[in-house]
Amino acid sequence: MKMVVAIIQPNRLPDVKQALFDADVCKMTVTNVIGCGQQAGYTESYRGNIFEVNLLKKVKLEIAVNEEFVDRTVQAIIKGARTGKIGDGKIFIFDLPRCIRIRTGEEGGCAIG
Amino acid sequence: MKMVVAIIQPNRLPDVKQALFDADVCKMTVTNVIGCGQQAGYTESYRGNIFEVNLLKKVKLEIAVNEEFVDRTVQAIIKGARTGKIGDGKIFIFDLPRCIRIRTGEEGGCAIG
Amino acid sequence: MKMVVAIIQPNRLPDVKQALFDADVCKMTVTNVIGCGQQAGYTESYRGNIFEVNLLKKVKLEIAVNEEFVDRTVQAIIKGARTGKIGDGKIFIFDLPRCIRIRTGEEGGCAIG
Amino acid sequence: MSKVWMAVLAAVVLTPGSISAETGSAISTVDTLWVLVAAFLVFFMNAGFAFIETGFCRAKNAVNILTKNYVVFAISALVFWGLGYGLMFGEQGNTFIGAGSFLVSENSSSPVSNIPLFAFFFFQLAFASAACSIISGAVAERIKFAAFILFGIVMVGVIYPIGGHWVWGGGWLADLGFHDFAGSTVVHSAGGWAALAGIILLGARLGKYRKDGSARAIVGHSIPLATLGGFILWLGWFGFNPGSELAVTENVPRIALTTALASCAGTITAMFTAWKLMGKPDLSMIINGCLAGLVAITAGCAVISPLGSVIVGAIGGILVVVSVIAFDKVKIDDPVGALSVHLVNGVWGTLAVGLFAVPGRVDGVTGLFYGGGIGQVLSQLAGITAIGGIVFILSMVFWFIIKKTIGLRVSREEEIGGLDIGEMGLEAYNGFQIFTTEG
Amino acid sequence: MSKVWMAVLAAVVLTPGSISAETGSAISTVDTLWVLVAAFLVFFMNAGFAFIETGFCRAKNAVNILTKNYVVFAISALVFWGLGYGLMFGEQGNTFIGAGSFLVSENSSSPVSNIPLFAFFFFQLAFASAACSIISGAVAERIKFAAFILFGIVMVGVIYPIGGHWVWGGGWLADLGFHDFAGSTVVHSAGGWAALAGIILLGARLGKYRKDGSARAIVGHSIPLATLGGFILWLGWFGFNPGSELAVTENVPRIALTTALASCAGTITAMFTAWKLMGKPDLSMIINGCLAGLVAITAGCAVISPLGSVIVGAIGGILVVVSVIAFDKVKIDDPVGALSVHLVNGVWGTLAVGLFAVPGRVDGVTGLFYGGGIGQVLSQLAGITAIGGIVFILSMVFWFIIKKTIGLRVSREEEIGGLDIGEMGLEAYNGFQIFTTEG
Amino acid sequence: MSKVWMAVLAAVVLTPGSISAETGSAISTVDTLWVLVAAFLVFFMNAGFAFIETGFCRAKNAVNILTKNYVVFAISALVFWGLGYGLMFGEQGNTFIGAGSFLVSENSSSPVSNIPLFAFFFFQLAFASAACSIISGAVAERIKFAAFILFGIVMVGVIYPIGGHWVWGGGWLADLGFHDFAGSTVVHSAGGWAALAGIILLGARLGKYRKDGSARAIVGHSIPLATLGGFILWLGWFGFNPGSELAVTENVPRIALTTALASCAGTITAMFTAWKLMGKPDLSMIINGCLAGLVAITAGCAVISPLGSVIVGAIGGILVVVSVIAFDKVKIDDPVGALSVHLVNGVWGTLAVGLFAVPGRVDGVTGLFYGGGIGQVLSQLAGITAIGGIVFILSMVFWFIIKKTIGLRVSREEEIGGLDIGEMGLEAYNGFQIFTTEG
Ligand SMILES: Nc1ncnc2c1ncn2[C@@H]1O[C@H](COP(=O)(O)OP(=O)(O)O)[C@@H](O)[C@H]1O
Ligand SMILES: Nc1ncnc2c1ncn2[C@@H]1O[C@H](COP(=O)(O)OP(=O)(O)O)[C@@H](O)[C@H]1O
Ligand SMILES: Nc1ncnc2c1ncn2[C@@H]1O[C@H](COP(=O)(O)OP(=O)(O)O)[C@@H](O)[C@H]1O
Repeated sequence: MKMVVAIIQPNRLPDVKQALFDADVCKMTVTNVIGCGQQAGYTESYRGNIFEVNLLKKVKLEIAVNEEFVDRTVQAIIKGARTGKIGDGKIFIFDLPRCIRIRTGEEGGCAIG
Repeated sequence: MKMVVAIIQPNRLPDVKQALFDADVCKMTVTNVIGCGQQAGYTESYRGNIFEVNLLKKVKLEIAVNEEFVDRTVQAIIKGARTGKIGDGKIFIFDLPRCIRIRTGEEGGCAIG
Repeated sequence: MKMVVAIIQPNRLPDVKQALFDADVCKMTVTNVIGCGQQAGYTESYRGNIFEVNLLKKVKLEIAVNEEFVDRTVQAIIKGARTGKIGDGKIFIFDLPRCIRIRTGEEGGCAIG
Repeated sequence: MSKVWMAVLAAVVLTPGSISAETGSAISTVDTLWVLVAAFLVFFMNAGFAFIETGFCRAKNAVNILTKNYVVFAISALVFWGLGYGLMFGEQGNTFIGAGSFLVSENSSSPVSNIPLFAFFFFQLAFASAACSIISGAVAERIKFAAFILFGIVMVGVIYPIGGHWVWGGGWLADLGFHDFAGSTVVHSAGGWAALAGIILLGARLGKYRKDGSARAIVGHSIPLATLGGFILWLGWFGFNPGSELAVTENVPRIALTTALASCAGTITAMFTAWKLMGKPDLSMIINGCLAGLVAITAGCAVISPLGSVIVGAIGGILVVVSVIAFDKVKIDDPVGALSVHLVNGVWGTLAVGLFAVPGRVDGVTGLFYGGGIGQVLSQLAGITAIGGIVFILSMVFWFIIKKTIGLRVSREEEIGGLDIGEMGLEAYNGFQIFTTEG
Repeated sequence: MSKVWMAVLAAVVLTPGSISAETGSAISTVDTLWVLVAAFLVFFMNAGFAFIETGFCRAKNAVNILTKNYVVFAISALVFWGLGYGLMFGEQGNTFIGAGSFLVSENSSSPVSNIPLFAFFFFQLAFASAACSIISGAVAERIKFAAFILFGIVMVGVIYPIGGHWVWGGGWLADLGFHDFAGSTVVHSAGGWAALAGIILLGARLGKYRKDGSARAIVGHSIPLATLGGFILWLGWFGFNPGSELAVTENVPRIALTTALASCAGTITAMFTAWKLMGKPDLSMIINGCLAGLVAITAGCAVISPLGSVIVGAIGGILVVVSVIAFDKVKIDDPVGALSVHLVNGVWGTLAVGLFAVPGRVDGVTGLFYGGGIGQVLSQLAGITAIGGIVFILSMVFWFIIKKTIGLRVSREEEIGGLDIGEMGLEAYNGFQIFTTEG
Repeated sequence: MSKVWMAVLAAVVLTPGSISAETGSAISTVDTLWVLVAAFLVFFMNAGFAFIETGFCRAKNAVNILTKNYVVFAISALVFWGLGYGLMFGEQGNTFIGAGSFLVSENSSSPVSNIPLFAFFFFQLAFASAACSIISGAVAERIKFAAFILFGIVMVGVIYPIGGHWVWGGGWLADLGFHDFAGSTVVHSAGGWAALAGIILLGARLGKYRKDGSARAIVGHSIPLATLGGFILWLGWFGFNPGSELAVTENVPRIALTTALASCAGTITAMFTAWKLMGKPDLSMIINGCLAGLVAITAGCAVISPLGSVIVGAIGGILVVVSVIAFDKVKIDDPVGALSVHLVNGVWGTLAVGLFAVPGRVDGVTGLFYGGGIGQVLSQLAGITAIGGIVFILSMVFWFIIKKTIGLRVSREEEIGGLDIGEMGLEAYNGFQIFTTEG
């Protein structure tokens, strides 16, 4: 099994979710993060001090899938998240040796879905 | 070493923490996440528009442990989190090759605890 | 490739970021977490009830790097985060088999930076 | 605005300051203006209740509490207009209940003649709704929206007016010499008794008390909102107490002063009591202490001296902290401290009249400490018991009926997930990340 | 309360309050005080508009909306002082527009003589700025800051005063017998028409309507803030309507009462309408319903009976919910419901005068249901159309000019990232974790 | 306030609404009502200070700041009642300090006779507490709770009354012809000087200034709360300035107008100054600009023309932005801009009287630009220096004593973790996820 982790633009989340559902990937965990990368930050001013914000709002998706789902998951994320602009984000894929469903105690591939 | 990651119902956190403490697992990192899975969402209405919320509030636990602690950690989480209802969540277990304690620079098993 | 994950004191973030920039590590994802470990909590009181808070505010950094960057990244984090006091936090290092840049579809080492 | 011209004419010809031209009776424009302004201040207390209650509860129930407080005035107004006012002040009543003057209109009866009926009615209306708002906080975070609304209708329509009639409507307690100037008993402890009955039938919030019986802290989600509520209530009280004079007399500034001093003393003593007992100056207790001082001086604000008001308020501030802790001991779960503020201090303030009333202010009302003997203390006790009794019993009955019919309490799932999702279908802080890990 | 009687005596015997010593003319101190206090209440409505609008919009645009509402009074005051007042009340004007009395000073003209000019001016000033605030909410979350400021200047300086002159400045509509006591049309629907023009030229917020045309919910970020705004507006209305009497007369308490009853009825009917149509009692609709009732009674508060005001308000509460849904159907994107509250109910309330006006209150104004025939209905329709027409047309013109010059709408990126970053360079909730995943 | 006497005369001659029945003296019910209502508005300014300060500070210190602001009125009231009023207005004093009338009661002395003593006292009380609130914001986010409380007691009990006595208590500055109608110097710059002394001894917040000396932005956590504070203060000022007339005279509407125009001008100029200097219209500066205009017109609101007030306010709006930046340059860390608003503009406004005072309003007070010569300017300078000097010196002394005894500043750990945890043991936003990554 693999854990697919994606960092995307917050406003792309609805499209990415849609794309994933279309690919029958319906289970995911979403986290609110901030990040910095190539994308330039912006400046704000407060009480006479101008300052730069370079940690930008992003959304992190974690999706545990069985091997055969990895590619369609990645494709779906790219489909929903890509705008071609810097800041679109990254996808990281980790090995996931074990997965357990708390409710039933099931283990492995069947627990993922 | 292993990294045990669990997604649970927010209101189970106190019980899970207790169960972990009882199993001498006292170190953990907790994150506020939202997720969707089998559990059904709910509908809200605002200014004439009814809408469905399917990303539900969840809590994510990350616990780095030495091999011999993995099982009791998993048992403790299940003990505290299981209600038998859909939405109880999942446990994901990753390999953790390296762990360093920032304060001392210690590495490996001893740094975990 | 490796994923370097660090849990640090929130108020160390500016220094850690600086140290990372100095080490040419400019891309990272930051998450707001709470954690418990050796560090003692504190007590609060509300309407006659005194209670203990033992999940403390922490910041989690996730930095995906190529092998040759791992050590300098770890050093930079320690440089910025260490105060010598309990609560300085931990660094966890995971294997990262795949990394994809959403914008371009690039894979692997070149996608990381 | 052609009326303006008439008014101007009146202003020139008929010695402004009396509208006799229009009424024939001796209406005072100054008194009319004051009573209206005071009524507006009391009306605004609805916002005060809304925010103190919301701030002291959890984010997941915020919309529910706000909604209760927003509609409570609307419902109170219509019910009090149609029914309550008549039962409280209706001319065809007896010493136990009023009658007539329902659906208040030009030709309804009014006990005062220095201001127009509608000014008097509007002021009374604002009071009636306050009694309801008191309840809202005490039963928060677990009561069904509809159940609260139903009880509110009964409270403003029947329960509150009965007690009110006994004291302010020319009923038997007034004849008995019971003195409650602005409503420590009529409004505040009445609200408190009704709330207590509700809490008893509702039970505590999930997770409030541990198996071992000890209380857990369920921390409010926005201390700034609660503080805003506290400030607004504090402001509103300057309409509530001085406005109850229903005229601009030399008493009014004195009442404003005693009201201020009592609230300040309560604020300070609550701060130190909390500091002493829990190690920190808990702002939630400080705000309660301020309100405790206000409730405590409400009955006696016109008959107690500045120095006396400081003492009365100071005791109120201590009482509120101690009783919050005491109620937790007996597992009476009151999320906002409404019982400690309104019930406990309503009783204390009413009693204080019997102790601290300065002679000569109100005929026949003199406190024990001013040589008035035990007499006034006894009539105060009579009023406290009589109104406490009738309100508590009637409330129990109505709460019980509601419980047996539509039910009082939301489901366990709803309570855990929050009443905002279950009851209101709308969350308070869209986009904000909020942890809700309790019970 | 025995003191009361004494005060009444005083009121009769001695002739309270006139500053003739200083002025020679018959200025009433009581009326002056009231008009000022009422003006302060109306001024405070700026805060009400600020928070209801901010609460109903997203966190990423909060600073932008707050700024618009904070500066709107400042700009209105200066522009109305320099230009608007003269066009509205200037003595050298004709029946279509006033002139003179620009840069208001001691020797400017005033239509009333029972209060000093500056008191009258200050009250009018507060009204003028309200008309502007109405617009702010309707065009929120996508309009350029500078574009709104520019339009605001034109609104207060020219558009609002024209309509105002026709009705309150002695213009042709007044002669026609059109009755709008406190501004359902002059202030509220005027603001609404100007807002409608703006929305049409601006278009809807990104993501508000799906490809299939259905509306998406864009949930406000702070229902507590919005509720605070609702309470403050409610309070302010007790200055807005009763204050428009510009004197303390027997009408004032009646107006306060009709205002209260209408708002309460609107609150309740909106709650049930929303409950019925969407399954839950949506607080955002309840607040709108309260304001709808207030707007609806604004024109007739002095001529409609308590019972009548309940009916007028009740209908307003239903209208507001239905029209919010209707506007979404035709893709008129109004984030806060300003059109449904101020435009729709401004029209309804003005019309209601023709139906519910009680005879004898204002000369010649009698409603259809009181045997006044269709006459008053027709003059009300005339006023609604005339002012609606002129305001809508002028607004369209000015909005269009702004669009063609500096532009009306922020860039797509700015709208997605939030106007606070793009336009204001400051975010509202530093440190808070906020999800902003919508379009 | 010489107008007061005229009004009193009028009151005697024409017996406006007097309660002589009760008092024998010529108390005016209208004046009494007005002074009380104004006092309530000024009292509510406490909430304004609370929220502007809280909003401009970080979430981790919110409860601490709210608590300071909530108890500040309570403490001020008791201390001013017991001690301060006597030192300021006590009849047995000399030209430098008052004496007598401690623990204010029926038979304390009052400088005015058109309103009851308690009305006058209550109004003064509200003023006294304002002087304290000003300090709270300037020393926020690092001062020990107890240290602030202690200083507050001294400020209201001793320091403020001395300056107050010199100007309003019949002291030497009054004789000198120094004119400060509502307290630009007596209240605002006095508070500012005391705050400055505190800041100097406290030092800047951790991380506010970089090693290279440049200032870092420490962004407030809730701009909506700060805006609420701004609106409430704005409203309160209509009690603060017009109320200082202590009677309802023709001046009152004029004062309300000059107050409004100055605040509006300050709002606009601050907006453009910030826009120009920092590229965006910073709302935090806009709010400061509004308050700057208000402080600036406070001294001269009764003697400056509408046009003059626009100029005075406009300059105030520029001054505030420039001085906020200047204070940062010299490392004076004032989290909310209290010094720029109250100290700088308090001085400017007092000076402005010497320049813009219209002849004939107050005997002997004529501005330079109206042919009054340099005379008034000099007496204004005298007052500014005298009160600035005494307040600054006394404050330094008391702050120093506190520093050497219980200490002024919290520990480094406490400051980093937040004063809410360390000092108050309660966090402001339970459940909300808040990042606190700054120093
Ligand atoms: N090496 C990395 N480690 C951790 N997070 C990263 C890394 N690279 C990118 N990210 C995350 O992805 C987001 C977008 O990356 P960025 O480089 O700005 O866009 P792009 O990948 O299109 O160049 C960043 O804000 C950061 O949160
Ligand atoms: N495959 C997955 N990848 C990532 N997160 C998951 C996955 N499956 C479940 N989760 C997380 O666990 C939560 C509960 O899962 P759910 O399927 O609803 O309950 P259950 O596992 O009891 O059927 C989800 O809300 C989601 O956050
Ligand atoms: N075994 C672990 N698993 C997950 N998180 C941990 C673990 N150990 C420490 N942490 C995180 O690191 C933070 C600091 O750890 P702590 O033990 O308090 O400091 P130190 O490592 O200096 O002793 C904790 O609050 C927790 O968030």
